[in-house]
Amino acid sequence: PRSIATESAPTSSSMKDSFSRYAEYLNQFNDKRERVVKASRDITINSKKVIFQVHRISKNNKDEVLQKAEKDLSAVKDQYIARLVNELQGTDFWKLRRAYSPGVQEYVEAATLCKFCTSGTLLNLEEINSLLLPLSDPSLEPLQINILDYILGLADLTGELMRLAIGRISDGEIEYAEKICRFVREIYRELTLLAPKMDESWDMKSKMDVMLQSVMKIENACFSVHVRGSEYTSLSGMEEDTSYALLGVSEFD
Amino acid sequence: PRSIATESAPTSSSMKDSFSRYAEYLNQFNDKRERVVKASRDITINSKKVIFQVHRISKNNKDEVLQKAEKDLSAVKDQYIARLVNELQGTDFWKLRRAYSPGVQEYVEAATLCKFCTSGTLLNLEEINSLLLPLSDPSLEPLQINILDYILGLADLTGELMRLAIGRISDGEIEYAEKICRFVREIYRELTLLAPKMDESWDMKSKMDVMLQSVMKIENACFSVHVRGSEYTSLSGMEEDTSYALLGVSEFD
Amino acid sequence: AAVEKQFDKFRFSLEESGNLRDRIKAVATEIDSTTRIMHSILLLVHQSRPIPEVLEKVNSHVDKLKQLFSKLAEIVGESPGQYYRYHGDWRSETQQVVSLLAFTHWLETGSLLIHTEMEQKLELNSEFCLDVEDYLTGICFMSNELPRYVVNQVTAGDYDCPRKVLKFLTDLHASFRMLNLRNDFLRKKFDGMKYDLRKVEEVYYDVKIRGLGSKGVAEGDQSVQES
Amino acid sequence: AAVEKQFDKFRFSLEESGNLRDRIKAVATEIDSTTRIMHSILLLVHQSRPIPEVLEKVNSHVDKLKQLFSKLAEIVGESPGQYYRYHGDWRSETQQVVSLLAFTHWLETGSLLIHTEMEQKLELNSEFCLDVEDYLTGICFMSNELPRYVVNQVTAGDYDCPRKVLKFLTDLHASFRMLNLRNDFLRKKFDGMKYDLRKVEEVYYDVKIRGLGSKGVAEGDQSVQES
Amino acid sequence: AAVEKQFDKFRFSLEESGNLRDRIKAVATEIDSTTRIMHSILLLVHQSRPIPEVLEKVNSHVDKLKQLFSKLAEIVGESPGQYYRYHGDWRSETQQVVSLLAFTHWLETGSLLIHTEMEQKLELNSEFCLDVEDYLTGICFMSNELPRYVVNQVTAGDYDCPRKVLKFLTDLHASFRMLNLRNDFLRKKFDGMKYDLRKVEEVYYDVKIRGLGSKGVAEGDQSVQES
Amino acid sequence: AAVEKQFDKFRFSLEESGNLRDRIKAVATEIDSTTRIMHSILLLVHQSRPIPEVLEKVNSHVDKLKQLFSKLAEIVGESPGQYYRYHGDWRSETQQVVSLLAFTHWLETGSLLIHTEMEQKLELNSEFCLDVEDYLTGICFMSNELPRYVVNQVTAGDYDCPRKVLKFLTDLHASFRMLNLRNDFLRKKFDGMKYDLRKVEEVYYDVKIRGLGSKGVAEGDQSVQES
Amino acid sequence: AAVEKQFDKFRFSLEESGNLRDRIKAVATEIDSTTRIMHSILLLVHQSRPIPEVLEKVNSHVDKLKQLFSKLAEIVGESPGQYYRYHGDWRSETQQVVSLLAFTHWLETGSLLIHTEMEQKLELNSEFCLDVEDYLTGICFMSNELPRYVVNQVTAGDYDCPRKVLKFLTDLHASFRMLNLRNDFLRKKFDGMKYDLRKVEEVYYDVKIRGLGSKGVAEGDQSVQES
Amino acid sequence: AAVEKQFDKFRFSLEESGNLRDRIKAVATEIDSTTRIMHSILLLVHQSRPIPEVLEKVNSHVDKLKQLFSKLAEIVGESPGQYYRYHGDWRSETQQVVSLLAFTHWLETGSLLIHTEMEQKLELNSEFCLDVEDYLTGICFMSNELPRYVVNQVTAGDYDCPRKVLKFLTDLHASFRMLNLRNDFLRKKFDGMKYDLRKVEEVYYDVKIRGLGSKGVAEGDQSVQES
Ligand SMILES: [Mn+2]
Ligand SMILES: [Mn+2]
Repeated sequence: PRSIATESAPTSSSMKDSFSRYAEYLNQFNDKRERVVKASRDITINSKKVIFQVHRISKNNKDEVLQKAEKDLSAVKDQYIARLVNELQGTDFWKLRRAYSPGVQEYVEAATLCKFCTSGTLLNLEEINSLLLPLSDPSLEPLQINILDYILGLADLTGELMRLAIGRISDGEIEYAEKICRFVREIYRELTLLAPKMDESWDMKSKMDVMLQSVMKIENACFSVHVRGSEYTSLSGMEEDTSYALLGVSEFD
Repeated sequence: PRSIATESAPTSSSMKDSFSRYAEYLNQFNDKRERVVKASRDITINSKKVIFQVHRISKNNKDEVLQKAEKDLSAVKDQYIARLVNELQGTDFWKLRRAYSPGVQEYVEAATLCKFCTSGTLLNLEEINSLLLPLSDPSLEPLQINILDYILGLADLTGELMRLAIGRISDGEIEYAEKICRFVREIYRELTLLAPKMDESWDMKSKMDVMLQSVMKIENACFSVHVRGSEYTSLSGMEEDTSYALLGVSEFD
Repeated sequence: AAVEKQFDKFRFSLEESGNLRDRIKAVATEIDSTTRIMHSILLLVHQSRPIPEVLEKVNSHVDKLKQLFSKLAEIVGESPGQYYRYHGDWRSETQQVVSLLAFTHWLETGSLLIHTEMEQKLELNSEFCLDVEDYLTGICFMSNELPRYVVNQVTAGDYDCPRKVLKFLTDLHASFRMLNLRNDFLRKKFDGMKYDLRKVEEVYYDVKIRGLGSKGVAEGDQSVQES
Repeated sequence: AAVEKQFDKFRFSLEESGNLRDRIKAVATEIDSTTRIMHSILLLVHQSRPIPEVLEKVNSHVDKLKQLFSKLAEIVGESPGQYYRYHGDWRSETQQVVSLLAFTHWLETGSLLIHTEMEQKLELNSEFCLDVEDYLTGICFMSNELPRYVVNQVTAGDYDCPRKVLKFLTDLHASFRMLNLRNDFLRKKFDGMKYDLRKVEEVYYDVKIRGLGSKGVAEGDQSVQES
Repeated sequence: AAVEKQFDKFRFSLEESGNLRDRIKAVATEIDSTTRIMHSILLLVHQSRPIPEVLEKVNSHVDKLKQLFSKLAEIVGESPGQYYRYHGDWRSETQQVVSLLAFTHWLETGSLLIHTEMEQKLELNSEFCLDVEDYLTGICFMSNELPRYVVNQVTAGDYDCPRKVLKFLTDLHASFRMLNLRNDFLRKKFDGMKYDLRKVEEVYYDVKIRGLGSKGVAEGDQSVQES
Repeated sequence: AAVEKQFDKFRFSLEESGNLRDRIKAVATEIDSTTRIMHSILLLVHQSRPIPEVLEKVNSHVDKLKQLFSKLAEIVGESPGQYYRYHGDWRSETQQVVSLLAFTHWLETGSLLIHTEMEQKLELNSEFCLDVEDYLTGICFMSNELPRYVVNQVTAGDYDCPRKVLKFLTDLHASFRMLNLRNDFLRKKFDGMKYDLRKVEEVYYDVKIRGLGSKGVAEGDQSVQES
Repeated sequence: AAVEKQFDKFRFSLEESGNLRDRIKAVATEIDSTTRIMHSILLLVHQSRPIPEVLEKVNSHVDKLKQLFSKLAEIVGESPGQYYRYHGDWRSETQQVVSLLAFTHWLETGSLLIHTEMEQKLELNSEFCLDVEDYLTGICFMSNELPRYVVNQVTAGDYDCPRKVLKFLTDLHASFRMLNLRNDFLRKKFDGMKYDLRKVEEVYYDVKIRGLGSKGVAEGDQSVQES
Repeated sequence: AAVEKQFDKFRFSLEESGNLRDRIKAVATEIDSTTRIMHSILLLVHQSRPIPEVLEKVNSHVDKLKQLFSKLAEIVGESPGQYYRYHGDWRSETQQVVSLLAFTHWLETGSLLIHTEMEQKLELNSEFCLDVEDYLTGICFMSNELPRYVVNQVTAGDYDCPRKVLKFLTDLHASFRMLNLRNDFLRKKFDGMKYDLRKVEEVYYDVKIRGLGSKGVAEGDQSVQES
């Protein structure tokens, strides 16, 4: 360590110098945090709009609705996630995580919902992250969504899938609902093993409870369709598949 | 009421029309709320900076420090409050109050703190509002801070005045501290009568508790200075005023 | 003294708005009483009382509601531009009113009473309007009554009811899906509508598989009352 | 199967970071033990033990700290770019370290050990640095020790101590005031520093009015140890 | 001395009311035990045990209840005019008693055990009466048992039960609606009755749509036990 | 019909007690306003306003309180034997009144206003008495005011105040300790009195150790106002 | 010196019990991991995977549990008579184990795995036994799984399942009712069982009223797996 | 039948342990009463009553405590090896006892009553011992009394007291620091001791700087009572 000044003035001024550096650092950092929070809020509100768009799906307009949803989703990425990437440029991603985590989680929710609806599969973390690569300056470390935000987003996804399943049953798409049921059960089952290992597991714990409620809501809806269908089968001797078709409201469309 | 269509299609499409109007309304309104929240956050962070600037006051730099604080404060008004005004243009001020209230309260806190330091008086709601008038388009109703936000800001002011008082005592400015003590006591006393009449009084109730703590912290500090001063007086027979002077750290400055 | 004067003024102003609020609350309580009576009457449709009779009784209270809203508008009007300051004080009562009037209207006509019609029915104006979110929430409340209505109608032998309600509710649900809601009270209520729709479908299905639906009746959208 | 594979990978990765965290916590616990011992030794200055002796004992543990931080850096380094993911796990321990080393340094030299010097002392580097807010919090903790130190020094007859501490704390406080803090933990701690300053002033005043201060001593900024 | 005397008096008075309260609580605990046993017996109706047998067993405990309430009345009577001071200590137990006795009575007669009859059954008097809100709360609790009862009766093949219960519950619900309930707890419990009604309506619907109900039975108001 | 009659009776009775409660609450609100004004006057003693002047102003509101309590007694008297049914509705307001009057009395005389005196002051009677636990809670609230009072009196130069307050509070605390408090709320408030006592002891210590107390004054129990 | 010696002893003893506790917690964590894996396997029964296959997978982890409990017993055995000192550290994990094994056993045999059997299954002994309240709590947790199981089995076409589960749960509930549960946590969990029972009754009702149940099957108590 | 037998056994066993617990709680309540009386007496030392007189009065209740602990030991002994099962039921009462006896002993001798002496004083044995953490917590509670004692002693003119207490507390604090406290409650209480120490240091400082301490007294370890 450098020798300590024995006179009062210099020491005190070196302290002042140091503190003005700290001050500058804190100012810049806090300003950046504010900008990141704002970017995150924008991502949230626009991802929510994508989710609502997906819920506009019905038996006969799937392609059209999902196309728009996908378009909106890439707009969220190109416009708002890009701004987040830009703000975070060169900062430690983990340090500001709390500032952008809500937005990223909501984006994961929207992106995985779209993907499930278009292909019936789970959008992987790798896939979602590879889409973000082009947004970053190639010379810098790119922003990648971390496992935790991805999993937390996935946990919220179940709620949206539950809404979707109830809607699909109303539209007579029983098999679609059953597909959702299997998918959500699988996610729930996998997450029961991950939940206790999350960095802050208390948060995830309450999400798990909500998720189980969602799974059971879908199961109860499927049960209800099934017992009615079975009754009809036993009443009329018809094939089950045919009886399900009656549940649709196709005649009104 | 107009006659109801007896056919299905028109009724249903009139419903759809209405709902697309509701959808548009909700979209616009929610977007506006987002922009207002952002403006409010900017006001908050910059008002806080003004408050920190005021706390940089010491015995010998008052004018300089306060001049900068006042300059920064008008910058907050001209830049950030102006943006809020602009966003709110034509909206119901009360409907979005929750979105901008935190920022406005913090601004009140900063503005009243500056005013007390420069003139020792309370910045009135009328005074603060008259400063905002020029920001609005003359053809529209101007944004005026409401009583509730003003009072809530005032309640927080006491905490800052407490910090100021402790600092002033350290600087040997006992009379300044006593002035703060009288001022804060007066505000507290007046607010005890207003608190139960506030629109949401539960919020104010907890602020009153914090405020009483602040008042007592100042009183305890004044007590402590006084008993020490009295002891000195009784030890040396000196005048009280002279003895207080010893408390300053002027010799180091 | 300047400080005292300022605070005296505040006290006066807060007292004044406190009084305003008390008067608003008194009217809101009256609205609540009136809607409770109307609701009590409307509940008779679940017991298969003739709908025209029920509607007549319910409608006889609408004038009272108009008066109360006019009173409310007058009080709130004393303090211009502060509609939303006091909004919370009549909010849930208004949602109940919306729910009742929309249900009554649907029983009469089989169609949805839209926002502007509702404002007209209550004789509101641009000064004292009907908040759109309150309207939408009230409509969700109305939807909650429909499954019970369908169940009881079928029990009473009206097998055509499920089809009509299902059509109406399907359209309503589709319309609601056009909205972008926040994660708030209204979204929760809208989620509830999905379950109402499901329940009505199930009843429709029950009726259909037993061949109980009126097949001879033309597919026109007759008002509920006519049936 | 794709889903399963993905989740298997997650499980693996979370288990890995869980293990990392366990290892970090183990080191943090060791840092805590070491600082407890160092603190125990430092507390002897309140009992008027000769400062050089105390300092020597305390300093003999600094190497241990260096090793522990190097170990920490190594572990955290296994997972590049995730310093702040695990930061919470060594945060409060590090603040204690800062507090102790800054107090020790002040006892030795009478001046503040600044951030870069602290990093040098602990042999940290740009990969595993010392968070500025942790540094500042640690400095506030150090300030909390000073009133007690001054009281006990005066009790033990060292009447010159208050003046020195007062000078130091006044400068430190003035420096802190340059910072714009949020309404957070650090601001609260900084508020506490105001009370430390007040307390030291009072002791200074007590000594001064009784004419106990060493007037003959030149006004130079001798290190505390020298006195 | 006046102060001392006063505190002596306070000590005496607090001791006394503390003892009273302890004795009340002991009786309330006994009431609780008795109602638990009675409830256990009553639950057998859900398992299709013959109702007369169940009722006989339940009724054999009513004398015990009478004794306990007489004991309670005696204790509370020691401190006249303070019924409501200690009311909270036997409140929820009494509501359970009301619920049980009303359910038993309904099983016996198909009708509601009214407030004065309940007081007679428990041999209460004007000194120690049955609080009206407690009576009403107990009735709400009884209503909560009915959906389960109906479901299990239908499962056991009694298809006439839903109709009877629906009639009873519809009337009860309508009676309650007339009351302006300010007691929040009671109001909430009453809100629950709506769900009981809805559930019973749905069961009735299920039975009716499948043509399972007894069509030949005259519409007289037969008691439940008779069926 | 019996059921209908009963519910008619209930409606009437619930309406009646609801109205009673509304009227009680209106008076309680007025009591609250009056005590708030009195409290804000009493706060002036912390600003060293001459005590006789402050007391005069405060006492000018006591008549208002008497009237309000007489009104309360009248309302509650309409429903004999049900004092404790509605007790919760004026409870906390009464505790505030006790606190204020006891503090005022202590400023005047230096002694505790005992329970019977308090009842006389408010012109209560055996029909509408002052609940002992409310009295005791109010006294605890008064005790909370004393540390602040002592601190500010000393700052204003009255060095004799701490001794008097300490004597008063020590005796009061000792009296309370004799009681076996089962009321949890009261017990908690009494626990707080320990901190008041400690704070006053410390202020007394601060004054005493600096030789500031009035040494010449005889040890008589002079009233506070006289000093 | 006596004091020093005492604190040395304390340090040693606290260190020792701290280590014991750490080792217990490590084993409890392992038990938790194992039960989580078992639970995630058992969840497959809701997806209509063949029960024997699921059971085989689950049962393959029972040996691991035995080993862990034997390890736990060994550690706790080092400190005789202090089972209940550390009980809290493995309590909730054990309740999970009970729940899982009881559910597995019920799937295999259709009957309740009683306390002594559970102890045998885990190879516990009188030194390290299974606390009765933990056993009961675990059984309550198992009951919570049943409604979901019944719903999904019916959806998969097994219409006989509700009857069996209802019988099992009714008996279990009746057995529990006989206990006087003072443990608040357990009592609350048991209250939850009422809702499980109600839900299963409703599922049974849904199946029965639609004539879906197996009418031809004899009423014998076949194990669940056999069906 | 196995299930039935099991639940019969459970009922018996839960009943039994419930009764045990009730009896334990009754004794714990008596211990609490006794310590309250003793504490009341001990508080007189703050009012400068002659210490020997106070000690005599306090000690006259120790026999009662012995009897109560012997009773407790007897009850707990009925259920061997389950000391820690019921430990929570007498825990906080015992900590109070420790605090009182340790304070009394310190007043008598100026030294710490060590753990084994405490067990002897209460005539405990290896079957029913004094839990080490309870002992340590009680000692922390005693420490909380010391600042108040010092303040009041100085006020009463005993200027030598701070030095003695400071020495005692410094040693006690140093001893505690050596322990690795994992019990969160205890750790928190120990953190509080730091403030007691600081307060006593400040009083000692106040006395010292004013030259009030007894300079002539030899540095021997006189008991407090002797002074
Ligand atoms: Mn969502
Ligand atoms: Mn602030």
